[in-house]
Amino acid sequence: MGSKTSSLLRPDEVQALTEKTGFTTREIIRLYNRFACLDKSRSGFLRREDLQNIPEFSVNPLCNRVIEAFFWESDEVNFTQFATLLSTFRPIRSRTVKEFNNRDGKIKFLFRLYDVDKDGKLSKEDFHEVLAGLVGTTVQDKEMEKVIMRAICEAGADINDDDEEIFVTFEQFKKTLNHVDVETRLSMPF
Amino acid sequence: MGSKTSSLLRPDEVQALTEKTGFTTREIIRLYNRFACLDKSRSGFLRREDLQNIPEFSVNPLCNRVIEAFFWESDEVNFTQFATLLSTFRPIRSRTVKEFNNRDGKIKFLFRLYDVDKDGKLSKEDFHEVLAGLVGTTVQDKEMEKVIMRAICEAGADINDDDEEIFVTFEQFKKTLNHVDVETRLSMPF
Amino acid sequence: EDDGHKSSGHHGISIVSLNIEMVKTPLVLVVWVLLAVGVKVIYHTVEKFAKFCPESCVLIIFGLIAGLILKSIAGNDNMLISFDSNTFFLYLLPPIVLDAGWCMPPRHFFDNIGLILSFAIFGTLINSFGIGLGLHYLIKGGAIDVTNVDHESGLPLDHTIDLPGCLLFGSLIAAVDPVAVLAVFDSVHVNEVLHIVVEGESLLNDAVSVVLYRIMTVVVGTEGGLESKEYGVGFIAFLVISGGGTLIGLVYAIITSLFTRVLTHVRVVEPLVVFFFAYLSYITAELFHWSGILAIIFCGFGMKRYVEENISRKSHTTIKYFMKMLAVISESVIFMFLGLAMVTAEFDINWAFIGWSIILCLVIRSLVVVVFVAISNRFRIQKIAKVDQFIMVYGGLRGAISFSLAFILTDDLPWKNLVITTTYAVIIFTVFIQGITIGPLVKLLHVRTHEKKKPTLNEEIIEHIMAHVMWGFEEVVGKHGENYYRQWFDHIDNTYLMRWFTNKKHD
Amino acid sequence: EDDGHKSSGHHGISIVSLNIEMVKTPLVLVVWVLLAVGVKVIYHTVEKFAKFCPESCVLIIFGLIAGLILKSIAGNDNMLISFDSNTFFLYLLPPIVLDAGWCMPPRHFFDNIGLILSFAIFGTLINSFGIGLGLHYLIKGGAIDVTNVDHESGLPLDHTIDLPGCLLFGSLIAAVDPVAVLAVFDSVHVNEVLHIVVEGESLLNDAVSVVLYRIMTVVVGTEGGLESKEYGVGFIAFLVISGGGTLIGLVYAIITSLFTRVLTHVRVVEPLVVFFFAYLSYITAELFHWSGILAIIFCGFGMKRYVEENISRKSHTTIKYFMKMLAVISESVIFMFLGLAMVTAEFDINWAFIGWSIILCLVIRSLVVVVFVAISNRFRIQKIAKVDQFIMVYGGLRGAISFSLAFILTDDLPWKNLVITTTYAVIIFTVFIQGITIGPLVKLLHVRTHEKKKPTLNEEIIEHIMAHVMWGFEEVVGKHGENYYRQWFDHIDNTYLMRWFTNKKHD
Repeated sequence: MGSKTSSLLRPDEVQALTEKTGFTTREIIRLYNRFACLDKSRSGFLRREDLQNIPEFSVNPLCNRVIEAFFWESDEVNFTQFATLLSTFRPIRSRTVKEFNNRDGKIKFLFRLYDVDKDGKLSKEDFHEVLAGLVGTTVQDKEMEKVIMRAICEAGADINDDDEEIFVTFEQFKKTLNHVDVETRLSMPF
Repeated sequence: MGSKTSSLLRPDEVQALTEKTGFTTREIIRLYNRFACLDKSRSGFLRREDLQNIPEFSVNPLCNRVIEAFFWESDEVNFTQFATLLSTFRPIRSRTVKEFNNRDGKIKFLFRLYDVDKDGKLSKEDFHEVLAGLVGTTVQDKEMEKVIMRAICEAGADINDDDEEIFVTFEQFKKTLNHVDVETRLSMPF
Repeated sequence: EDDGHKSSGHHGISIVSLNIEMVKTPLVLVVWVLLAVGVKVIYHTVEKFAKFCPESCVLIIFGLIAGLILKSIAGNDNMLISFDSNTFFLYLLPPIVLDAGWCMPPRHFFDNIGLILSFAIFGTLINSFGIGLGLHYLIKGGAIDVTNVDHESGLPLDHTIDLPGCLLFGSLIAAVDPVAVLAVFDSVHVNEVLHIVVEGESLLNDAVSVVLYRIMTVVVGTEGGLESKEYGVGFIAFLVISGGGTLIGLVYAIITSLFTRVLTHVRVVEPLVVFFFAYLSYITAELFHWSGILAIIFCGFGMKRYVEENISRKSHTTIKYFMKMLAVISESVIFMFLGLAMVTAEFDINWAFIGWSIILCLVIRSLVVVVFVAISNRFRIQKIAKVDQFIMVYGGLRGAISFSLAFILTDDLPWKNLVITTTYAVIIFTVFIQGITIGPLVKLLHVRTHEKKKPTLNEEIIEHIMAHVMWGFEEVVGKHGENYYRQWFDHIDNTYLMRWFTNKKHD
Repeated sequence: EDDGHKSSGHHGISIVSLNIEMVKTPLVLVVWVLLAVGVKVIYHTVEKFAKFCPESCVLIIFGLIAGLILKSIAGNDNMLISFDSNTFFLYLLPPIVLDAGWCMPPRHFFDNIGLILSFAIFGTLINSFGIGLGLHYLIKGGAIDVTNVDHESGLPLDHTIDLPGCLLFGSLIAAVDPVAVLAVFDSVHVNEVLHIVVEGESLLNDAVSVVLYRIMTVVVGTEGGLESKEYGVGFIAFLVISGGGTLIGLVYAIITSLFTRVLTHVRVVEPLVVFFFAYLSYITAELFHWSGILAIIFCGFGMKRYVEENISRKSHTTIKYFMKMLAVISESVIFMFLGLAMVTAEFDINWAFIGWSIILCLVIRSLVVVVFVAISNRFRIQKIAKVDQFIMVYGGLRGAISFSLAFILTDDLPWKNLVITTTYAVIIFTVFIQGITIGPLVKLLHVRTHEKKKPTLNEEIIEHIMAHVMWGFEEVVGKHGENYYRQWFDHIDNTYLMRWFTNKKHD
């Protein structure tokens, strides 16, 4: 569909999206209405400002990472991109497994969420960025540093002498999730 | 008195000893009888073998260190040396303070007891020698090593990179005894 | 005051004499408890036992044997072998329920609260009426012969069990027993959802079963049955009993939190404050005839988070271990007394009645589970599997609460012994047959089990992140799912409740 | 069974009704204990209090106020305000004594055992007879006027307190009270010797005071006094009561050690086993009229070392903290009840009798302390100083045991109220005047105090080395001192007892 999207969804577009994402037609229409509602400027694209206006985001410490997730590829997202990202969170059913809608897809999403600087590995800074929002201002920097180092070591990062060069790779990250029920926890009803 | 001692104690010898050690005449005579009783060879000197025959020493893990204490200066002790060492353990009374019969004297004795190789400082080997007897064979070498290292560090030894060179000086040793009631514990009735 | 301590005087100075009157009460108590502990120890030490038979069965059998021995020595009137339902409700039940409430994981509880409440409320109702009506129609249809025969003359008596009697029996046998369920489910490590649903049901059905039981005792007592108005009263009674109990529990939870907040100078009494306020919630609720079980569950459940922040680490260990210990001991003593009480009970065995009761218990519970789980599964991301449903049915054990309720029926009911006997039979069947086979069945059916292990640091972090992120996406999509409510609760909890009820921020 | 749980039926379905009969006992208990805890918390939170007045005084005053309020509301017959000496001896005293025994440092106890036993046995005897005879001769000499006047007619009654009465009073007032002593000495941190001597005396004088009290009740009951044969019986009774109690304690200590040795599979019940076996030792001893206090002290004291090796670290923490907590709570409740009981007591105040009693208590105790310590000092390396002796005299507090003994005297004794009143007065005097001033006096007189701190590793090592070395030198010199016996005991303990009673070597 490229970069041009009409303000109304055509049936063939719906069909294509259903195939790509695994959403049902009804879910696609529901999502499209929500997309249109968020798209204040009616341009067919969402920008960061559009999402920042969602009221409950004020108390969600990770709202920035959630918003960024939409703009990993470009600074504007059209409905296809919007729906594709969200399809990551469809509950996993054996009959409708799709590209992102599996354990690996969900883990990959989580990894990218951690990977603030998008360099394909999780450095201390990445951890810090994600955790800082989570714990708020009550924890001191020094303790924070300790927690991060413990988390990184636990994940099995190679410890060099140089403190700055420590990072967690995707494979290591995946391993730490071995006992986490990512399938259920990263699923929601649409 | 020198190196020659008659088998019976002369009044002037008793007098001299009383002055030197602070023992009463009765105590000196009691000690002398004991000395004569231990001195199986009737030579006027005690040797290591004489002391090793004391029956209860078989269950005392530190009997060797106790015996050695008598032979720090020479391989034979006469009665004067015998009484002088024992005077360290007289209860401390203000009116009869003598050379060894004070807190410092008692601590110095303890230090020499630790100092197996007599080099004036307590090395790991010294600690090992003393502790090995105390704990018996139930504790493994590795744990023992740990306990010794903890004890030495606690005493405030200077930690170098070289593990072998760690030792505790007399001053440091004295400091660890600051809260120990050495006066009472290292005293006994004569 | 003559039997008082040390005043054996007035008869010369006695050197050897017994003082049995004074020390009897604590002596009996201590000896029974130590006997239960002894049985426990032997059970766990001899490995063969543990494979065959759950502990509860062994304790019941031991109680039975001890009872028989005591009876042969001291006769029937011996106070040592009487079952006292006051002791049961006032002293043995509270520690078990408190421990269950204290240890209940809030996450899983709130995630499954819908299913838990439907089982506890509607499930218990349906079971109760289903069993009662089923037995009544089976009697009417002739499948069960309940003609009561006088043992001496051999003539039939005029009173047999009628419809209210059947319903009363249904009301007391319907409720799944928390003590029995906790005893069994703590040893088979099924997955959290299954565990919390069965455990939660067994804990929260108290209010329903109390109300049903009370209504039925009224119906049985008054000739002619209930007026329709009474059903309304019954419904209000349910609301008051459950709401009142829960409210008292939460109020005491708040009081305890606030009290422990100021306890910093007298750390030594912290465990006592927690135990006694929790217990006070139970007896306060019972004082008003409200549900003490709900009160103490919600007291323990509600205060845990805040109390833990306020008290010292040592007190925390003490509370945790002592609470678990009290619960374990009470449980053992209850099962032992169940066996013991068998000795004194007068049995009126009617095999048809017993058999049909057990069948109805299983069949109606199966129906309820299948229907309710099917409805719940429509809203669930992680569906409840068929084998899990089977274990839910199978884990519906009956226990000492049913027995106590049967036991305190008035003696003038001609079918009292029939009810007691059948209740006993159902309990024995569920505890022995179901209790013994549930472990092997869980393995055989490959029920998803759950090993308890401490989450790693990364797992903990990721759990938090996933919760927040999903909340965020729910916002984007415009749907309020469970993440939404959970996060709002966490937010309120962290912003207000933690500040009011704990002293952590003031450091 | 009509007042049983949930059976409020037969009168319609009640929504609001009270169930006070059933929950009364636990409710009263829980409320009183929480009140005592509340007073404790306020006491420790308000710093001004703690400076002026020991906790025991505050609790007595609170009990008195609460009693007065309850009396004005509910009258004299209210069960809430009656002092029950059975409760005191059966439930409140054992936890305190167990904690004292469990925490008693064996080193210091055995080092000072001679002095402790002389105080506990001969000191108590001398005090008892001294006070009794002293009062008798003071009455005879006219210093005290004990003519009992009938309150209505104003005429003198024929029965005044006679010699046996005086001796009975002496026997119950002579013994130093462990509860009061522990309460005071735990807050003033005097040196270990002073602490263990006063505490040990207060704990071990039980057997003597029981025997004396019993003999005196017999003398009072029989006209004409004792035959000389009875004194022999009294002596044997003392041996049986103290020996039997100690033996039972040690036997239970061994049983508990062996039991915890095999508990490895049921760790959760460890604390209970320890508490219940200790308590069982108390009630078993009381069953035979032997000294329960000695039994539970030696049970706790004897088992501690071996039980600690057998149980898990968490159980150990739980036991330690729960035991301390029970002791603290019992202590608070006892003092509160002392104040409470004041409301219902009938007083017969005789100021001369009270004054002379207090004076005799102090004077005779002073003499005993000075003489005994002088003898003991001849054998001591570290002498007991004059100020320490003063604190030994001054710390001889009387308490709830004396009161309970006075309380259970038979009502037909005409001077019962005189004895109760005077006992009260002596307790109040010692607890308030001596208890309040002892802290400041300890500071003022520069009594050697003791800060509790964990010894460092080196200190621990050196303690061991010094003990072994001094033992060695004692051998060389040919004298068997305390090091000799201590090392032999350690040797036997390590070689045999530890192997029999613990599972440590089998790992």
